[in-house]
Amino acid sequence: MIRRHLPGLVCLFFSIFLLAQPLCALETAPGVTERTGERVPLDALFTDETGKSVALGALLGKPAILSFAYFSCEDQCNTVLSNLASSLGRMSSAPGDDFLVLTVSFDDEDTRGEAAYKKKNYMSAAGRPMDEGAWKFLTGDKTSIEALTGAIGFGFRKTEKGYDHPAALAVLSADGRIIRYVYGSSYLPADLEMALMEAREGRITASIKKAARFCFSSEPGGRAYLVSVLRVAGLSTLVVVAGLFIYLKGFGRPGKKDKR
Amino acid sequence: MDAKETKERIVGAPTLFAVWAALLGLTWLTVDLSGKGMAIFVLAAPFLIASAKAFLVVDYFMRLKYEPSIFRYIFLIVFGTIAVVSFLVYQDVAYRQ
Amino acid sequence: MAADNTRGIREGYLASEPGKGFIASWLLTTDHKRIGILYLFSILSFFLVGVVFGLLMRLELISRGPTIMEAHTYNAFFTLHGVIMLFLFIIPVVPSIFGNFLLPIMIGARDVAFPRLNLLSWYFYMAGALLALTTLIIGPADTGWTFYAPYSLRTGSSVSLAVFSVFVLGISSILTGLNFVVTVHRLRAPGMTWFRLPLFVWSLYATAWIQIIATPILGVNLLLVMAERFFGIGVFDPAKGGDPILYQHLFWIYSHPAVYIMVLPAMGAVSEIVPVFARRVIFGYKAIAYSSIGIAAVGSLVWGHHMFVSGFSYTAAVYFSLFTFFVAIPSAIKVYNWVGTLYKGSIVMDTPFYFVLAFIFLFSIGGLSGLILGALSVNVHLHDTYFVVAHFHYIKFGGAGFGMLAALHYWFPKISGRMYNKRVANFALVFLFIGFNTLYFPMFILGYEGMPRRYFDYLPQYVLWQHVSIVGSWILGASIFTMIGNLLVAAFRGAAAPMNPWGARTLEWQVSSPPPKENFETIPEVTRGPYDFREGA
Amino acid sequence: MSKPHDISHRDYTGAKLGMWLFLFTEFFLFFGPVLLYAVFRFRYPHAFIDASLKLDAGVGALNTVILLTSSLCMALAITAMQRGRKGLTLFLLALTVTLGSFFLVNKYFEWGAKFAHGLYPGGEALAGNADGTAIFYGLYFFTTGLHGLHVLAGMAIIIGAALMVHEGRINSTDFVKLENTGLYWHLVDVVWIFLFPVFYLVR
Repeated sequence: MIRRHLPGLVCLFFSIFLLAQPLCALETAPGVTERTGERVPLDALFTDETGKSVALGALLGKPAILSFAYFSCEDQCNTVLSNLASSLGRMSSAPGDDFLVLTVSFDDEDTRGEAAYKKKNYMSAAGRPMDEGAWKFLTGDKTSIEALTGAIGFGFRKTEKGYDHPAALAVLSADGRIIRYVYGSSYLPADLEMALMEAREGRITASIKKAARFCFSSEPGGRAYLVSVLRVAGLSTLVVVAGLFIYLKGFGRPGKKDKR
Repeated sequence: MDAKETKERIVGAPTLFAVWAALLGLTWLTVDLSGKGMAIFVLAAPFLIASAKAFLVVDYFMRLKYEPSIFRYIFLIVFGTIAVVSFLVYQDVAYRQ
Repeated sequence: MAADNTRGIREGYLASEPGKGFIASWLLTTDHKRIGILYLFSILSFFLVGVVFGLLMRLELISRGPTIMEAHTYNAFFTLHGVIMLFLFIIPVVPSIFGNFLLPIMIGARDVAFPRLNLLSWYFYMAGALLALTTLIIGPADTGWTFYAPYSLRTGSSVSLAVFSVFVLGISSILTGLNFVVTVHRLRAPGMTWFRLPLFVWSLYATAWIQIIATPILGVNLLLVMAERFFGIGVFDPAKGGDPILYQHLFWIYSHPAVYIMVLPAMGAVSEIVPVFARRVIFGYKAIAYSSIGIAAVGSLVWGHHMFVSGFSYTAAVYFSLFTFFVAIPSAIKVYNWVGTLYKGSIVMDTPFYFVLAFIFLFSIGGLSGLILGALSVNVHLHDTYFVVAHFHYIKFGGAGFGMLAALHYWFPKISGRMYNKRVANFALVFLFIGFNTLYFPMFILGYEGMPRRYFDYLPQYVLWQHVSIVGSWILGASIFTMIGNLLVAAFRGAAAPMNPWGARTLEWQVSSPPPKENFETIPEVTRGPYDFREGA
Repeated sequence: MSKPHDISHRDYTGAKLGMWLFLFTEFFLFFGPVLLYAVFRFRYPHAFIDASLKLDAGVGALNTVILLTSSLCMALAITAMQRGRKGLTLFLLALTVTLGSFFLVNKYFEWGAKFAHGLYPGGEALAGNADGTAIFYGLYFFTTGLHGLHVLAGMAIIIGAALMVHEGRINSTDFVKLENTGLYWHLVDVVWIFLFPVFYLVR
């Protein structure tokens, strides 16, 4: 009886998985909800690092790399920005001429003074000459921040110590459409180059989903210790491998002992 | 070889009832103690009692006591793995804060 | 021993089982050899599907911009290529095919400990495999084979089904592992002591333990992802106070040891082939046996090194680096013992041995590139570039894949009772080797120059090496199909193989080819080690 | 064809070794959520204690007693089978299943009460909650739900074994299937022995 109906039951059981869709689609969660192909709010007003108030639409006009940060962040935002700066330095197309970089603070208490300070640091970190207009550091009020982060699908949350937020860039076309996202806190120059090429052609593509990378405000800074441990481990492995090789070559002669 | 092993040891009903009574006693003890005493005790006591209960069930109801020693070694491997894995995950979680 | 090669192929296990039709005698069999054949055909079919996906992904890159597919199709293709190649091919291939076929014969048993459970695990494997392929039809997952939270929690594509299929495959893997452990413990022939076990059995035994211990953790992790998607329980969802890094812990607790599930049995097969063609006792038998166990034990504790970049504590990273260093030791022991065996052996060159040489060469490149990745990636950005892709293809395909092909060419005469055309096999191997290096070596260069992985498009400066790599993929594809075609022809039309074509000393070569239904007329009494090549032994 | 190393259906030790290995994979299955519980309890101690206080330890204790008693019945059933007392075995197995169903009924009411208060994943009392309470209930429902499924599976297996006892396929000389059934049921019990303090008592 049961045996006869078993295939049917099994099919029924599996069909649950076909029908079910995720129930949780929370917009305010730290994480990125992709809105590829949609347009960012061009009329949202931000203040640039010189204190000038500008609409987002007036800033664009070229493809742009958009990154989010908050300026009191002590660890991961700095990693994101300095990695972005070093990638900009190694790219073949020129920031300013071929594309723009926008860094928007999502903390409405950040000021243009902090923005100017950050700008000075990271522009010099890029290690290549760039005009003043190539990389903008923007601050804004709550409504414009929420309009922009909402349009991008960038979810963040305030905590006691700062903000929890994802590490990701968005690449925009000249007319403000979202071309795709680049995830993570370090970026391959070639990856940015390709995304910008797609932005120039106005070709909307799929993003590469990578390991979740979050910036939790509670994280400790600095991983120099870890890096050195890794290096020591790698080098010792090499030394041991070389040592074993020399040992076997010089003294091993295993054939003599066992082969009678 | 097989003939010997099929002659299984029979665990008598009195033994089983005694184990059952001990288990009920420990259950009463753990409920009674819950939330009392020092913080470390609140965490440790229920788990120690639970381990004691688990060993009673495993040894007598599941007859591990009467099986060949290989079963015990496997048991140790499994709980050793659980301990080490917990320790390593803890190394991440505890120091991330 | 009474068995000899005059017993025809029709009298071996391949003959229909009495009272059953042809189909029932295969699909309802409990004979470990027939189940091995079921796995052989199903796994190789999925392998070819995976190869075709790989070739199409390469073909897409023949010109810049979308050529034959769009970006999201490409994303779906690499997810499926990864899932098929890892979960359907490289994890089960050696234990399920060769382990099933050979383990009982090698230890002198008539079958595994639980023959019906063995058949059931094949059905679980097929169910999981078909579910995974179903995701292709109903809208493939685009998360990559790791299903990392929180993407896998939110994305609308058929992640639930893909995750469930991996869960089912996990059950199959657990049941096979459990069966092997009990078989090795309980069914060894009289005189088959632990240290007379062939090294292949040792490696299968170690692998089986990893399968039993690590797979359930993946299982519960996948159950948690499903619960998260259906009910939103919140443990991996940062919006509810959960922690996606814990997903990565539970995922890599399984998936790093899974790398050893892939490589250990292939190493075991190599340890079997090397002494046979060197005609001498393997150098350091106990060292190899213990190193299998060592890899299994230490390899289970190094999962954290996949997570160094995902924001986890550096106190933990210190432990994991330390263990990563330790796990290199048993692997190195194996390689040196193989070389030690070959040294001063009287080597007989023959097809399986050529495969072993290719294995050792490619696996060494894979290992060395891993060290480079560890030591350099801090200065040069190699993470998420083609360098990583090249590295793991050298390890998984060049290592485990070539090990499997070596095993296939070594045991083929025993399994089918016929001999393949060695000239065609050697020819295919040479081209496979050339194609492999033409395909993957340029990826090291591309990766060093910064080409990001997993992308369907590339910049003009990469054209040259991309094209070299694509040509390599055609050579590789053609030689794989030639190789498998050669074996298929041999399986039906090849000349009858002798009982022991390679002059090996392990038990499976002491029965007829193909083996009789219950393996042995009388259970043999074992009186010597598995690699005793002395005259008259 | 009975030779010393034939694939014997009498290799009791082998059969039980296989069963034990399977049980260990089940332990690992439950180890996952318990590990997550430990991590999150460490991270959100106050929320976890508060949430735990809302669970009724009395109901949990009652369920513990029910499962322990059913385990006793199962163990007694094996002893009875070894002594060849078929009727008693069947009676004890029936008692085991009945106690198992009591456990589930109890669990049903307990879950129902939580649902009534909106304390379930996605429920109104937990909506937008990120201080750890939602995680506690998420883990609570996941783990006890998984355990409940095991209870259900265990009951089905015991009924199957009882049918085999009735037909005589399990008898006083060949009862390893009943022993393995028992092992599975005791596993369900052992898992609960740990889950009970984890969710109800560690405050």
